[in-house]
Amino acid sequence: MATSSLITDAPDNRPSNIEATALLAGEGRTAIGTGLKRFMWLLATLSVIGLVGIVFRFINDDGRQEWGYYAATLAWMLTVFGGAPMVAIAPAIAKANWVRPVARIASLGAIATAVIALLMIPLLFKLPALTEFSEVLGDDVRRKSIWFDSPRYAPHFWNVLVLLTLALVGIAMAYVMAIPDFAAIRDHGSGWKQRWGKKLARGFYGRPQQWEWLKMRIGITGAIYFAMLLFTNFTFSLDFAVSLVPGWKDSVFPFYHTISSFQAGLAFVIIGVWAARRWGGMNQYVGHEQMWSLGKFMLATTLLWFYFFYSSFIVFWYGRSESDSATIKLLVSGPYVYLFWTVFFLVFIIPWWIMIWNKVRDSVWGPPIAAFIILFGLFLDRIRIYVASWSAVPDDLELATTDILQEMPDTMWPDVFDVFIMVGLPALGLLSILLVTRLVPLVSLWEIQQSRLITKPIRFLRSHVMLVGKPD
Amino acid sequence: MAAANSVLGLYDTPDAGANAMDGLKAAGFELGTFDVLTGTPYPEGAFGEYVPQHRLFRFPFFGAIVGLTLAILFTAGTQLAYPVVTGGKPILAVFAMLIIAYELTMLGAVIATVVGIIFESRLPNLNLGAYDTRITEGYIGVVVECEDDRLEEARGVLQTAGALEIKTA
Amino acid sequence: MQQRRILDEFTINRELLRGNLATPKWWLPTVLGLLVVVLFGFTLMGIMFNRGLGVTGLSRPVYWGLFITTFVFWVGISHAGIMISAILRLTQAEWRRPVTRAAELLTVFSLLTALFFPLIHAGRPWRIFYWITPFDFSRGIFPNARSPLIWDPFAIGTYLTGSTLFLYVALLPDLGVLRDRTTGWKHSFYTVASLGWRGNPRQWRLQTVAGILLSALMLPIFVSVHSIVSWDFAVTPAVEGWHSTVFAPYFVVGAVHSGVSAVVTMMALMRWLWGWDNYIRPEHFDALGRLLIVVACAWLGLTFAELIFGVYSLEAPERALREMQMFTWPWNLLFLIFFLTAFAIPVPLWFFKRVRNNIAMMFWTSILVNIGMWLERFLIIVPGLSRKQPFVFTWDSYQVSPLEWGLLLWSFAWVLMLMLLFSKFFPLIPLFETKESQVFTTDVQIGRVTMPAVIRELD
Amino acid sequence: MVTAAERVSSHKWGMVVDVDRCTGCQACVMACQAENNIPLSTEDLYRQKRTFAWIRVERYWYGDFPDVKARFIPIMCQHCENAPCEPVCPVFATYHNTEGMNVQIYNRCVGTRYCGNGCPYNVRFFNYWEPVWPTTLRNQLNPDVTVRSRGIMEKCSFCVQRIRRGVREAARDGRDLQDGDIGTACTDACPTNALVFGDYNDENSRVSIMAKDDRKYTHLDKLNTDPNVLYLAQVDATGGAIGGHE
Repeated sequence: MATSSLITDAPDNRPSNIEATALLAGEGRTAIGTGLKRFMWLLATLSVIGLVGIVFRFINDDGRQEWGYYAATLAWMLTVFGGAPMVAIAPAIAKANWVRPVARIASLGAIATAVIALLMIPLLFKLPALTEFSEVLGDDVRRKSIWFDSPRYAPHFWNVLVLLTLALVGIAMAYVMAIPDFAAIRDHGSGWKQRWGKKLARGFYGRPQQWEWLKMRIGITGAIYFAMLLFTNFTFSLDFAVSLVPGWKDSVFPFYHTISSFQAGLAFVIIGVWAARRWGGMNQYVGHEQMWSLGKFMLATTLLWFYFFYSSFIVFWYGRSESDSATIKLLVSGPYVYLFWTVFFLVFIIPWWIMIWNKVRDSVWGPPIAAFIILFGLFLDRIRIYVASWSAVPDDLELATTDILQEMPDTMWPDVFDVFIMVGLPALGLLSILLVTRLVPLVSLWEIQQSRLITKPIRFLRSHVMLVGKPD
Repeated sequence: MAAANSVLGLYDTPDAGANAMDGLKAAGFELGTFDVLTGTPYPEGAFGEYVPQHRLFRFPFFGAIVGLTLAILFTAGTQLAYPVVTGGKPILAVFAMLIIAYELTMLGAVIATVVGIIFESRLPNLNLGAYDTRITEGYIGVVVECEDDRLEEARGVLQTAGALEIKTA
Repeated sequence: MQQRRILDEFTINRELLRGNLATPKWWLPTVLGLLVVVLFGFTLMGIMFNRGLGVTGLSRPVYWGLFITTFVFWVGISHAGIMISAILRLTQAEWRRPVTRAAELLTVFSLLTALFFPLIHAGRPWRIFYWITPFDFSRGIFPNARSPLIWDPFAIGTYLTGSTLFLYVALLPDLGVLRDRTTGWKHSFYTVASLGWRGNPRQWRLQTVAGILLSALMLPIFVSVHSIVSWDFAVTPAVEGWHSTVFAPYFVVGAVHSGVSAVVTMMALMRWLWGWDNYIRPEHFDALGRLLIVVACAWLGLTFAELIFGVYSLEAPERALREMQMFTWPWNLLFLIFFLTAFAIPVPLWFFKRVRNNIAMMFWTSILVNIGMWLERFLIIVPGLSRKQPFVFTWDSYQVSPLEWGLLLWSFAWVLMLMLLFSKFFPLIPLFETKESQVFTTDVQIGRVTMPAVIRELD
Repeated sequence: MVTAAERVSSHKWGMVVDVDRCTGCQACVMACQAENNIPLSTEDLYRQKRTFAWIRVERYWYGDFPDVKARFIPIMCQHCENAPCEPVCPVFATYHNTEGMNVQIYNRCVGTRYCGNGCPYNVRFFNYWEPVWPTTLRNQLNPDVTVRSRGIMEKCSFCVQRIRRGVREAARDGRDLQDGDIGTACTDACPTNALVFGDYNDENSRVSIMAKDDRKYTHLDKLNTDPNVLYLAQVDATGGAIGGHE
């Protein structure tokens, strides 16, 4: 029984392409985002405060321990903004249709990674050299790190390089994904937007070969970005946390870092969707379907967060060699035990309990709540990890050369400058993204149009269903 | 499900089946007394049939709780009953117990779910009532359960919708 | 790449029930042939139980050898089932439909096989009850809940029970079909087995919900099982090569790698043996190939981390261990074969669409992968044990005995035989899923191009 | 966490090995073999790498040619407080008793050999075969010690039978247990008193005194096993180093 004979047309009440174009690329956009403007001014002020914080951190700086919170903040930004573009890539590979409207929000996260790369430079001066103790202990003595017999300038130079590459690839991807929208802005926008649209559209007129070119570029940049993100998390988490703590030998940690990065990325996108509905007036384009699917994945990553945490914890707890115990004490049960339990509830228990309910995942308010909690929890998690590691860096020779963390550092509390930094730098990252959204529509126009093209509501016998085309 | 007096009309196309369903609705048989039998899952409501509600999602929670209780009894219970020290590990080794607790919880949930599925599908029920083996070959069966006085009327409706065959059980 | 055939339910029944309603010519000889090997294997076990574990090549300090390797290997294979059926079900991947049951079946039977190995490995199976059953048999003590070897029975028990039930629930509609096609004792058997399936909306609805709900429940189990198996090794601080935190995800991803490959092997066999060209199509191998590329790359990343951190601590025993594992004869040869077969040969090939769509190629590459993954487990377990700690005085090696090889062979014959027996009584490709995909997929005309389209219910 | 201290016990048995005194004469090995009914380490067993030696004398060369020296390290079960072999046993066949000893319960053992992997000192031995003694040696078997059948893990028991007998006899004679009343087979056999057995809970027992020696070290202490067998380092430049393979 051929299905096609059972299908009849049904009324389509989705917004037409003209409406979409007007709202996303044309005059419609001037209406939206006035509230956003005020918000951006706030962010700008915070960013300034953040920069002030950095300056003062430099001025009265006694020892490496002071920089833990700075490192933690950067790590969190990498976690969130670096992870977001994955949301645009992974489902696209599976040809999922729901991802189209949020692909833009996700890809924009890459903009902020460039900011991170810059902000990382001051931190590098504080990162101990691999050969820190060589002059005393002989040239062959190095800190333990993944760079072993280090190439020159490791780890500093290479970390910047890796992060910059990540940023470039990400921005390239975001740009390529936006080209058709620039074209639309060129044709429907006005004033400076139109001028920029003209510049950035690079003569895109939607010829078939241009679309082919586009699809190919998106695929390539996406694949590279994924690989780079893994590698960045690997180097960053090892150089800025693991290798600073004597005897911390935790091969799953980079992957723990990456997984939480996916989790944060999803949370970021979910909040983006919420914002696009709240301030962007895009209720017709993003909503239940996206929340539902994103929520599913966020639930999965939330479970995975616990899985990756536990798979290192149980090994340490059971193995109980001296270095194992020291590591657990430093990161979990020791100076940061309360912080740890807060993290445990904010990143795992509470979101999990919120997200297992179908009703909640199907709502437009449930996932954002969980997302906010997760993002905050992960910030505390990064503090737990990075502040602990940076305060554990041994200054004197004896400790540096041992395999085991000999003396447990005390809890490091943030001073006022740390607070400035923790508030300011993320604000700076977010600001950089929002600045771009002044020009680039928050929801990808061409993706909307394509999904409108390949899906259509139909009647199958007596039932109302959606027909979804699967282009190769 | 299958009552003593149920009548089944067999149709060769989904369209005809759907029409028969419409006919029954029009004839004033209330939803739930007539049902469509197919060899294939069709989209929900494809025949304008009565969409059944189910409470399947409650089962896993119940099962999980039972499993968790058993797990705690086994782990904590036995370790407290036989406080044998091994390798300086605590008698109540929570992180080891967690693993067993997890497994048994999931086991309970799965078993309960399967029980739930079978119960909610109103199975087992070997009495098929009015049924035709051709249904699993692509034909559509429309079965009506009603009192004897309406049996004829139902038969008529099914017939007018162009049934290949009418069966009674 | 439009390979979908339009088939009516009658044809689907006729073709997919080939193995059940009639018996293929090759079936009986093959089963008997396998039976011989299986019996041979059981004889070997008998010999071992009678003479003692001395007949194996195990030594001190290498107390675990081929048996545990094979145990891990089969548990790994078992991860195909849920991986395929659950993940693809949740992501509504249309191409999963013909694959699911075969995959779940592989899970069940490979677990049944895996269970044998720890038990025969202990050498005195009649004492096993004290170990795997959580009960105080008159010996004044319960099993030790702190031991990873107690976690294993719970994990594998849960997984086995779960996937068996999963398999059965998904089998109900097809049992209904068989009931309507058979007579005599078979008919009465299927009548009871199908629990009186009628195919009304309620039953179909629950069938669908069940698929999703059970998948969602099975996935966390599936992850936990191989993690727990890996913790048998990882929690042992005494063995430098084992005490690594990445083991849990490393084993799980490795398991998926070998498991999905095993599914590819099996699908190729099914297509060839039963001639199901309409259902198992190149596009399925193509999709599985893509999936395998992703999995294999993730696996490579984890392997990389495992090796990096192996030498990260720069401790002498660790270095000695890795040196042996990679650079000393004969391990270096094994390592080379392992790396070539598990990654270096198949994955680059899979990047070519031509290879992914060529069933013979996919068949052989998938077999390569499983050779490599078996070696991987061997290379983790044995060198780790023979280079434990700085006491060089007790470093020693392990020679696999012919008897152990025999039992390895037995395990494969055993799985295949179970599969073939199952295929005689139950359809290997889910009929109702196939029919469903006939209903839920169609072509949509956009401009001048026709593309495949699926029907999604709005909820 | 229940530590040995918290558990009520009058004794905490232990051994101190003065590596400096050990001449590598292997007398302890023979004594242990005779005392504990240990299966004969025949040529076949050597070939199969399955020999038994509850106590072994490990020999390491050190120094550069021509002045190469041998170092002898007697290794037996270290009776760790945090024994890695104990928690992994699924059937409690090995556990920590209240007298600080790591005890093996033969008739609980099902033969998973996991404890053997867990032990970093490789002092656990598995009966791959049913042990056999030539008829001439049958009457030599020690009636106080179980003869292990195949499929069983076994290891140094600190000659628990001797400990029990010592305590029993002290009780019978109604006197307190003196240090030196109880000696294990190896300590009694050692001609240079390199091996000393005693009770750490007894303040002025020889082991307690030797434990205060600054030559004291324990093997693989980075694994945090906290052994009850202490070692006194050799008095020379390379003393204290655990037997390494450098």
